[in-house]
Amino acid sequence: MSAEELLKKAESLLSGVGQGTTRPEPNRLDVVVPASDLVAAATALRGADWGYLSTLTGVDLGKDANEIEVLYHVCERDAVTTLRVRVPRAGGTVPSLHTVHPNAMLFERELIEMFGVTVTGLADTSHLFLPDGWPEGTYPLLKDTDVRAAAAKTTGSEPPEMGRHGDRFIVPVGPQHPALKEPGHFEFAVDGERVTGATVRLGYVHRGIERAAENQTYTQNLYLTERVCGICSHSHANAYVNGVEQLAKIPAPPRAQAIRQLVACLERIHSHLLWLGVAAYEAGFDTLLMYSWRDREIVMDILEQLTGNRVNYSANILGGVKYDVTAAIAPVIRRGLDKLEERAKHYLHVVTADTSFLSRAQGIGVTSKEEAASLEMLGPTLRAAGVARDVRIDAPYGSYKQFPVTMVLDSAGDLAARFKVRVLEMLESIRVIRVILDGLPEGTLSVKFPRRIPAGETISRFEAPRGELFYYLKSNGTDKPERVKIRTPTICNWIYVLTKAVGAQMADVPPLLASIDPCFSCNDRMIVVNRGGGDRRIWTRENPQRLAGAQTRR
Amino acid sequence: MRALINLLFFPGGLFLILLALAYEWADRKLLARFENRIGPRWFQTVADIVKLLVKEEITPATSHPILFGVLPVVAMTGALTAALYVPLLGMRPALSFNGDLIVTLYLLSLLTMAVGMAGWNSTSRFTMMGATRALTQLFSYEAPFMLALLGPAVVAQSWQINQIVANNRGVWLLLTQPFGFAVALIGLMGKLEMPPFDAPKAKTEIVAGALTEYSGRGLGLFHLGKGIELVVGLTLIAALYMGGIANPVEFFGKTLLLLVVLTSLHAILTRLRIDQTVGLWWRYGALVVLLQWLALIVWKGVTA
Amino acid sequence: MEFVLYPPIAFVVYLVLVGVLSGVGWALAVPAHSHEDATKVSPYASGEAGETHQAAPGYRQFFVVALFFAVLHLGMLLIGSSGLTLMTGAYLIGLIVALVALILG
Amino acid sequence: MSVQMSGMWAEVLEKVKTWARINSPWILHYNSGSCNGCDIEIVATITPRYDLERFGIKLQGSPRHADVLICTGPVTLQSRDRLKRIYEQMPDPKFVVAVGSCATSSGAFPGCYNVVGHVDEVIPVNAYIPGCPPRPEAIIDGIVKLLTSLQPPAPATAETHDAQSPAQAAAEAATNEGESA
Repeated sequence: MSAEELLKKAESLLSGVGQGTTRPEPNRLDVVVPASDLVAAATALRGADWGYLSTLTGVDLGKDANEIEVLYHVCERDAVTTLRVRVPRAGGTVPSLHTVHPNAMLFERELIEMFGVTVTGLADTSHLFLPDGWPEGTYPLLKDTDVRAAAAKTTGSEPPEMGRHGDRFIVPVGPQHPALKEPGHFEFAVDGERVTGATVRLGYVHRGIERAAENQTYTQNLYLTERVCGICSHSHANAYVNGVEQLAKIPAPPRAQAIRQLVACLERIHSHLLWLGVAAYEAGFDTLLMYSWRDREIVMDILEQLTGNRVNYSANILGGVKYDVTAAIAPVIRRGLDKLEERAKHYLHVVTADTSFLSRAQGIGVTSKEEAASLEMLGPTLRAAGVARDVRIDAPYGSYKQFPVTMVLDSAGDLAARFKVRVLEMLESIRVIRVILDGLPEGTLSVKFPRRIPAGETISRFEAPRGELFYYLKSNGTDKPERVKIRTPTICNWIYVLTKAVGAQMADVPPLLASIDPCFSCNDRMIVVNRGGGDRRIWTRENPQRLAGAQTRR
Repeated sequence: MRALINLLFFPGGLFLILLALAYEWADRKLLARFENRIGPRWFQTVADIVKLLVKEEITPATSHPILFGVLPVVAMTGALTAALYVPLLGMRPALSFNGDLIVTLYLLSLLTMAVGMAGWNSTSRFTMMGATRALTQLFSYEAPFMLALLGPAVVAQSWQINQIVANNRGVWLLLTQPFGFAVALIGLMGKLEMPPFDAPKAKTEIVAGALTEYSGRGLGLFHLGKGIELVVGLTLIAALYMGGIANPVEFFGKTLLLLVVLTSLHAILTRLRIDQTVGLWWRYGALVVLLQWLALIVWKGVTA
Repeated sequence: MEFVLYPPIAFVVYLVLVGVLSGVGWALAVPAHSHEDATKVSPYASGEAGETHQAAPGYRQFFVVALFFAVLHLGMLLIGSSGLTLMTGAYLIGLIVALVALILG
Repeated sequence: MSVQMSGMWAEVLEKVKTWARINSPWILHYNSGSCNGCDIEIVATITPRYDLERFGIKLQGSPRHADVLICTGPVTLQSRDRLKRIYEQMPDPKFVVAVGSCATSSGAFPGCYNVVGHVDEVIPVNAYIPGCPPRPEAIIDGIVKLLTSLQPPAPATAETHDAQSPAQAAAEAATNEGESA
């Protein structure tokens, strides 16, 4: 089914509900929907199994229009349907969609605290991003809010009084913990060794990048988006650059696109090797951490020779690439790749055959295909459960049409399968890099790029090592973007991890947390999933909703 | 006067602390080499202990101050006393009497008890879980470990270490009772909480287990106690199972060989969950040792 | 002076010695002025404010293991003391059967 | 109450204390809002190629066990109090190293509202390591510089002490001190 047919199908599904449909781009369909019909529209799409809710973007249309536009992006392979709902700036209300899409709960919480739109039917509306002491009633992403004053007024951020857990035995895995490279606060209610309740409070790494991006020029934003996350910095920069080039309708030259894909594959290798070590360390297998990080130095050396820096290698500029793959570097890369391939094969053997490792990885956090699809997870965790969803193959951008990537799938859906999928993806990336090096197109490295970008809006989807990265960019003709929305892959996997943590052994929770390769600095969300009863229920789609609905207010 | 010297310097206090630090350094260096790292310098463990001794000790508000201070002292004392009755480096133990094998083992368990008590003493959730896990693991490996060590004792019809060693001179009980040796070795790993049995102090789950709240002196004394326990355990197994005491150098070589086996197991295995370790002891540890005893009796019956 | 090496007395002597070592550490250490600093002595809960009231993790698994320990420990002491006679053989088989029952139970 | 002893004796003990603190600094890592570029470089310093254990540096989990706090990130508002609490809970002679240009001067996020800026606004910092992210060699160099700054300024450094092997001297001092106290 090509994008055209998919959009036609979506249009027919939404014919009864929408007030007007437009086609701003070949693969996008916009449908204006009144707030009252939103749930009906979403159920119509979800009923026909048309795609998953990728994210929800709020856009402040400014003081004169006195309106906020809320966009619900539903993606199916390479087609994107956006449901546009306009609500008045003060006191706008939108119905909650978390009964249809479980992840909507998080996106709506972000909408509430950033724009002040009230969402009816959502149980827990406490802060997702902002610190505990943030002054009430100030919404950072509204254009006229004085965020500096609000930040200054933020008092000490202490959770409410002690003993809020009663006599339940709560193990805090707080911002400073050997299991977490980055700050996040988890609380596991534990009975003996079994976890009966799990809550997560993130927001420790929220820096307010989306607001800062609105008053910096496009080139300055490039360096800001690279530092959203240190491990997948190239993915963020690449997604941002793809979006801006789509807005300006100036594609980068083919050689630049190929080099970008090459650096993206190198980043995938270094990110997966890093994850392999950290996940094994969480399960207590320190030797694998030492070995995989020793071999990761090979990729870091290649990246350093190619782009000059080990981490945050900023290979992209608007309209092209900074560095060239010269005849001198290519053989160095090939030699490094041969060594890496041999090591990756060894790790594949370790991950699939080492008995002591498998005793801690097999059968942990098993996810069925339907469960993964219904929870709308993303990335290798999803592919390990058998759902074939990968933006590089579904909606190829840049040079992925020229150098296609084959998808790696597994059906077991447990921890061991995720290890296997990521190591196989490493081998796949090595193969793609060799193909790129052989067929590197000639041509210039970059194109002249105007300072001012014509008004418009676009969506740029990119497959980061952790899953689909979603950028929504809106320009207003000046050299500063009107709105930059970043939705990172880890947020869609949080509900899954917490529902799987409830009922697992305490010792299995850190490897489970590591199995989705969380990148807190990417997303910073809070979810409360608390199932006191701890009874084993047969898993169906409405479980996450009932589960998500039964949170306790903190 | 000789007894005082025994107690204070030679096989007792100072010599034993240095020996424990040497063994601990060997263990850390070996593990680092397995992970192809360079590993710590030779005086590293001494520097660690001295630094811990001179560091400020914080007594957490929610724990009983006296108990908080006394427990590390009791733990190290248990380990030190246990070392008196064990032939360190193949030399004659300070004192030997009938039944000193059992006394040594109980004194070593005293150390784990002290760690457990220390865990329950403060309200931090990590120490509570660490203490529960430590004691669960203690109860699960203690009995099979003792059974395994009693194997050679029964063959030599006595419970006195140097008599057992004398009777079994020459014959390597490792060959005649392989299962007993294996269970004893794995039991020693369980006692020392070396990975894969380090669930009680699992770094990524409960930070440092029962010792999370300890800083400075308390931590140093617990650390030393663990080191001495390593020395005593290695010496015991080497004496009973590997053909007794010939001369100090050869005996030291045997204990180092055992240490290499322990550290290599440490490097290649993943940490087991606490229910897996207990399961391991229930299903395999205890039964294997009992079956081996049965074989001993049948073999004794046949030859006698 | 032989009696000094007997276990209980040696234990007490060492208790005093290690106490002195701990005292030395206390004397040499940085003077602890931690009493007047509330957060310094507050329990560590990986960054968050620690709990101040006692709560116990479930001990169910712990009791089962303790039962197993008692059964086996008693058996071990009995076998250890009696020589390798047929009588102990019979006792051993009984113990093994009990153990298997416990495991399957 | 520190024990008053004759001059020479106190000086030897002081040297032993500094020698021990320099040779076994245990570090605690806290990420107060960094993009985790610096954090993966800190973890990289522990892996085989850079291996901090050669200097006796061990990554510890609990602040109670740590001497040096390595802090990365521009201290977001939410993690400001947690950082202060972690710093307070560390036992004395403690030091702080701010790693990365975010920790030293709010790096790439000056315009962001939810960011305090640099670490020394929250806790006193002893050493700064600039870089976005600093290379593992730079982090090691920063820690080594911090350690050498602990050395007493007097020219008679620990070498004179090494003639008598430190292991013997240290243990001797500790036990003899027990005797004479």
